[in-house]
Amino acid sequence: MGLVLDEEQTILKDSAKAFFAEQAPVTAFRKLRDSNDETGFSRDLWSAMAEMGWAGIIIPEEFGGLDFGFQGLTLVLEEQGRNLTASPLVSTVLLGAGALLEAGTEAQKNALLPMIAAGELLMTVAIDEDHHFDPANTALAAKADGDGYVLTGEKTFVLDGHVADKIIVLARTSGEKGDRKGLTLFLIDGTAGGVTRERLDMLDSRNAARIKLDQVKVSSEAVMGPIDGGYDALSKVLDRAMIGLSAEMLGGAAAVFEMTLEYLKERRQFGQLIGSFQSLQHRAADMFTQLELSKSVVMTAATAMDEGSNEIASLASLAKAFVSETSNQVTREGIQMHGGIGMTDEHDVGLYLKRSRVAEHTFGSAGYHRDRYARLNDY
Amino acid sequence: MGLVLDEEQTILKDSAKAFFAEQAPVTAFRKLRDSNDETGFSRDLWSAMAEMGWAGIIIPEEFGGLDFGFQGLTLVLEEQGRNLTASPLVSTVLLGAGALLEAGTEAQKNALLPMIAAGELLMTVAIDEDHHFDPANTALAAKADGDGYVLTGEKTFVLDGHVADKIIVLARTSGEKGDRKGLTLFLIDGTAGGVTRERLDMLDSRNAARIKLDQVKVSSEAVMGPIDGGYDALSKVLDRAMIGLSAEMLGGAAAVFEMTLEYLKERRQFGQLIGSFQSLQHRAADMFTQLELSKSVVMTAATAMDEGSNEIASLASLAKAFVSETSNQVTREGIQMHGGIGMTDEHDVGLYLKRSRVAEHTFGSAGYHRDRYARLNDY
Amino acid sequence: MSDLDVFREEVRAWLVENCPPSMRTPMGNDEDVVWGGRKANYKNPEAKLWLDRMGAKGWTAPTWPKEYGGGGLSKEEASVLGQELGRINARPALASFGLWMLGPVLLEYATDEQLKEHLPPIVRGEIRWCQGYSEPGAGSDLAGLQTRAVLEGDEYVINGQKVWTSYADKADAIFCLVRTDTSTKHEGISFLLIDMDQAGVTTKPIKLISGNSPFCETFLDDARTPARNLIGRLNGGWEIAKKLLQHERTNISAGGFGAGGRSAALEEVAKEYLGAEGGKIADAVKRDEVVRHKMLERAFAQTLKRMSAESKAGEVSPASSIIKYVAAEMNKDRMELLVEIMGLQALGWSGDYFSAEGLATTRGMLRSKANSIEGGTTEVNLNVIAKRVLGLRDHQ
Amino acid sequence: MSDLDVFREEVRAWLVENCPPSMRTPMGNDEDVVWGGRKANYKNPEAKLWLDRMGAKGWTAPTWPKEYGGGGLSKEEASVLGQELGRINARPALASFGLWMLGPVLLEYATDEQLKEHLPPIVRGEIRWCQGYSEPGAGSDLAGLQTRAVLEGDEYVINGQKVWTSYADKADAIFCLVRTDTSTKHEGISFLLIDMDQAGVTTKPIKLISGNSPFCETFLDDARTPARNLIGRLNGGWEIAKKLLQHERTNISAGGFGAGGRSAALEEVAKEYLGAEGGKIADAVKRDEVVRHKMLERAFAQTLKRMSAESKAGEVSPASSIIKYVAAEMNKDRMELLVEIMGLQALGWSGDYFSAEGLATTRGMLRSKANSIEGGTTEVNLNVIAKRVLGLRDHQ
Repeated sequence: MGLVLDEEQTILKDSAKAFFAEQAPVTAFRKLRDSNDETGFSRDLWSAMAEMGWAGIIIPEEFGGLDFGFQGLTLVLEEQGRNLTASPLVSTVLLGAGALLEAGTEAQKNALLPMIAAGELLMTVAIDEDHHFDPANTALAAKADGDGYVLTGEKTFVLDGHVADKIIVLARTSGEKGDRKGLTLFLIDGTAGGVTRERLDMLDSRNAARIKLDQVKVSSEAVMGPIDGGYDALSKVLDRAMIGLSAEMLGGAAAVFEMTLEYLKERRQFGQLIGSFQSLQHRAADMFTQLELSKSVVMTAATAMDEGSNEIASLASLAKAFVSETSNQVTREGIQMHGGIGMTDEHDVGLYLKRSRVAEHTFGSAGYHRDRYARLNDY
Repeated sequence: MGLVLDEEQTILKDSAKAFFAEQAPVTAFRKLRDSNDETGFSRDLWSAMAEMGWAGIIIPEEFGGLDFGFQGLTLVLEEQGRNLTASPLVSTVLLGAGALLEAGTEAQKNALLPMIAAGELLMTVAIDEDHHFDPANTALAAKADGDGYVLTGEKTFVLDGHVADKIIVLARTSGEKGDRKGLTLFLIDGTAGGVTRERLDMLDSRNAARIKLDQVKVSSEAVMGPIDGGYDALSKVLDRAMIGLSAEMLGGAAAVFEMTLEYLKERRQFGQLIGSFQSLQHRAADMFTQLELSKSVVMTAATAMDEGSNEIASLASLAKAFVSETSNQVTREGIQMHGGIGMTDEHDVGLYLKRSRVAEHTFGSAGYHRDRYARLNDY
Repeated sequence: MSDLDVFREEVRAWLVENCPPSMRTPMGNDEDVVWGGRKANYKNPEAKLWLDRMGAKGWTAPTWPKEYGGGGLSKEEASVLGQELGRINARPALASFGLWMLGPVLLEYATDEQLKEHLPPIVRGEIRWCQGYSEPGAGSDLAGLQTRAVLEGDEYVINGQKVWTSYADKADAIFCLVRTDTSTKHEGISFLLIDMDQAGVTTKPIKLISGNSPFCETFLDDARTPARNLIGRLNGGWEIAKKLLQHERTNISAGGFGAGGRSAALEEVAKEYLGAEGGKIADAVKRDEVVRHKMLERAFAQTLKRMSAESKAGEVSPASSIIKYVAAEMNKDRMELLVEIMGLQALGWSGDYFSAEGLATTRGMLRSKANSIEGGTTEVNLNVIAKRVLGLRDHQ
Repeated sequence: MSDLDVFREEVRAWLVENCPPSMRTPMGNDEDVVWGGRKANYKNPEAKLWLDRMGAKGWTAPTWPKEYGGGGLSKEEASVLGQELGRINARPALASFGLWMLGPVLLEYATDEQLKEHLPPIVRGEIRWCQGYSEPGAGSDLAGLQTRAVLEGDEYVINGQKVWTSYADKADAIFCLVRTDTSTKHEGISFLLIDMDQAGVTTKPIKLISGNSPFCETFLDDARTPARNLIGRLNGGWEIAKKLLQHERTNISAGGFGAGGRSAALEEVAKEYLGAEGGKIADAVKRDEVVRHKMLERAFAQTLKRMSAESKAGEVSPASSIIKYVAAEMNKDRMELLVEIMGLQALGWSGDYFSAEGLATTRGMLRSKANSIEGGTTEVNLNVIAKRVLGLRDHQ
């Protein structure tokens, strides 16, 4: 397949649509937000999602997964985005399982992948140290100590970082902040000695944490992938995350567009449906066009991932940059076309705008990805 | 004054409007273009403009000028732009007289300014050597030779360069291409030995020339302004040129907007005036808004020039960048809103688009001026 | 010495004497703004003192006639007063929709009796007014309003609902557009003043996406007001409304929009959050966006100045739509650009981790989305420019 | 070996034998395009040979039925043929509005007799067709056309004027929308085929701002055509017209637009004209614009692929408006960006000083302005998307 869903994928998409609409619609997220719940998502819901097979959707069958393919995961993420559902799908599956598949030792895979697939283990990767995404800007130090390492430093904007059972930490084993060489991935326990975690209260009310590591000791078995070669290993994990998050953003943008289109068809001003005003029609047509283009870039990137294309990195940056711009446009227009009602906390469109702004900056903004795309293509 | 015209200025503007409409409307420029006239403008018209006092409008009375002020010149330029009139106003007055006023010796001023004011002398400044404007990128060499200099190199895009009686050449007396230091201005005869000139056939059918200097000998009296300090002297001349050209572009953009607005009010499609379609209304309203803003930046910059403000450089770049973007937008929309008829050579809107593209790149594009503005303001 | 110079000396001397020290310091936040009114709560007693002194001179409304409590100053004198207040960085003694919106309209349409009743309390900050325009069913289509006012004896009885009434929960009275004739649209609207201290008027704050609640829903259930509180002609309210909207557009735009991050210069924020190389913002692409914005801001400021120089004193024109359109879109873009520049620091909702500047940017970005909706949407402003300025017509 | 593989072997062998060497080289310029027709002038005799051979096989129209001169291939076989032609970089044997536009419409609406008459000459490139749609008074409002056709005996007599007829001065025949009923708008239009080799048809090239004249005005003064050249139902032409417009939009967009600079990659041009530092385009701001454009081009190509995968074979849909809209605006932006990048080199009109690439960019930029006008304006395409795809309605 690829650009058109096959039968299995269509069934998956339909069941995801039904699942989220029933069990995790926007009202559920709103309730979660208003409850100021520290966990930041529903563990029951996550169990249900795992039962659907989604926690293990990209995990090979030998590790207890569904091995359905990456495209399948993007379909679930799109529906999740459409409903603003808070879940550890990005942190645990895209990042955690992704990193294990990409760089995990057999022992690590055997131990953790089945638990992820069963919905029993929450994972994440800790990358950012600054207010802009750039993995090379890692300073958190991992010093060799006997046959292990001691990690000291601080990470921020770690998705689900305060609840993750295992955290993969990008640390500097050599070189200096800014170097792509000299980075290594370490797998640590979320509750290891020396780890302090603090949930950040983000604009989108989703989970992100600040994590301090103070002399955290790990054995050499905690190393994932090549020593000093963590940047490249992580890049492949991040490609997956960028595409997956783009799918989530696409779902959110599509939802905003649909609710806006509905509003254009029911709201009257000056004795006319506002959707009959040509300037709004043209802007709606342009939004739809951008969404169609966005859909193509997400599907193409997801397919390339499943096919092991050597263009994945480019396609991932294309997807993240393009969908970010579309999401920004659609959420902006969504508010404007709703007028005053869209400005109220009571209306959902604002929730989507908030999620969009945070997602745009997660794993690199549109500007970051345009630069990356050009670099990858030698200009 | 400043942001509102005083009585004298209003009279000047009205007489310029009447003059160009009668003596040099677009049809005159079209005829000139179609005749493939090598001179590229009408000498009779230039004499008439000189009689109106415009050749000497910024020249002090002691040198035979009108000393009306720079704002007055921008009003004439705006009307010239409105009618696409080809004249040496930019080359001879903005650049030539501007450079003499800024950096000329008393002898040079005494000799040349009265001739300019009388419309008897054509001048220009030769700056560009490359396809992008950047005076620092000057390589044309001026080597000391006895008590004079020998100039060798090539200039391009010299406005009215093939007909100018005197050419002020930006040459390198020390340093290397790219350095701002080490540049000097030299005044040479257009017909001096070793000078070869070739008119370029430009998109806008206006005058620009390629000039080769092969061992052109000049005396030390040919030097204008400080040796090695020509960049700063020229920058002040260019500020004037940028503001003046912005005024011309503003006039052109205003003309396109007006003809487009007329068309919106007379052309029918689907049984309606096309100007009654809301999407075109909104785009027209935005164009009008950008024109209003453009008018403000041009008037503010021109006023600052007359007042000797220390912000002239910033205001000049603001004007050039802002009006370029507006002109680009308005000419693009002008063609689109005219539909097929706007694509024909017979219709005037295409002539304005062509002039706009060339003017946008003359004395630096919008991008160049945004960079310059930021530099001037330390960021 | 000219009369103006004499006046300047007098003002200067008076200010030395009367402007309290704490009133010459920059305002810390929105809470330092003095709105006056019956429910006013002055944390800083000097704020009250400053208001009382300025109010007594009539200098909160410097050009209003003295007989109505104003300062009775000429335009030139008022300008001198403004300069002298600016010279000592004096805080505004009073922020007030009564001063900005209602007063100018009353001066144009009200009777002498009405002026004597209503202007002096506005000048002295004794009453806080809010504006009852929009209704749930009528947003941009203001004239579609349904709130009914019926004359019973010498009172109007009003029923209906207003929405987007700024600070209605803190106001003492509301100036309202009401329907007094249902058989026609624009010609069936009147302009009424209504005291809010009655059972028939209730308010409910609206929580915005920014988390703040500057606006309310206002419910009018058999609310009553004396018939003498009709301003202008019965069914002549639409003309007044249009004037008021122009005042509103000009005021909103000139005053700058909403909250957040206006103080720090964009380019300095960019240098701090994106780094600087050789004095330049390190990210060349963002730097270009910053320049674009700075240029637009400057062009806008120059245009405000030019339009003010061109206009007759006190006149408002369709140009207000141009101003409002640009100001709204510009501020929205500025806030989005700031978020882009600050990244994670401008994506927080609360908490110590985020800088105050970052949080203000986040909230400010959200608040700014209303700029192109409140006081006339961008779409309505573009319609006004197209039709009233450019003379384009509707489908026939 | 599957049937398709066998077919591939056959095609490959045939091509080795029959595709002349010069037809395997890249085309130099527009003059190398073979349009066929009675007036064709083959500078390169191998071009004629190549057309004759392909025409005889019916492979200029690979999927058309054999009985009408086509190749009679299945969709899969046609795809194999296309791949093999691409593999040897074969030039298209024939460019033709007959193949792209008229043929598909005839196959849907014409009688067997009409198909037998008209399709074979198209396949063999013996006739060159042009399209008579737009009229001076009716641009986007195509259905407002006024050209009248009146039946006299067994002939239609046509009077009126068409405009924007591509290459009408080089065409042999024109397929035309004409008015056969003046009492109604859309339902009074018919689709007629008219031979242009008659006194009643004259053409006049239109000079464009780019200096080229790809379009003509076409005057019909008592032009005549046999009644059997009516395609489809009398007064049923509007349905055909809409189909044709979709074909046109898809063809225009998929084929890329106009002339100029398409060959060189944008990023390479940028490196050359703006300089490169460490392999990057030296101007970071322009580099960002280049990436934006490259990303859009790629997203567009992926979308074409996706839509083609989604659609039933040969079907055209309102999606053609999306494609046309994006393709047109994208190409215009590309050309403006190229001019920005090349600066002075792309501001020349003629002469040795300017590179061929530069001059092609200048002309191409000018030509590109028509992209959002020809074959349905951007405004009309946005209308179609809003109404037919999104279901938004007109004012009621």
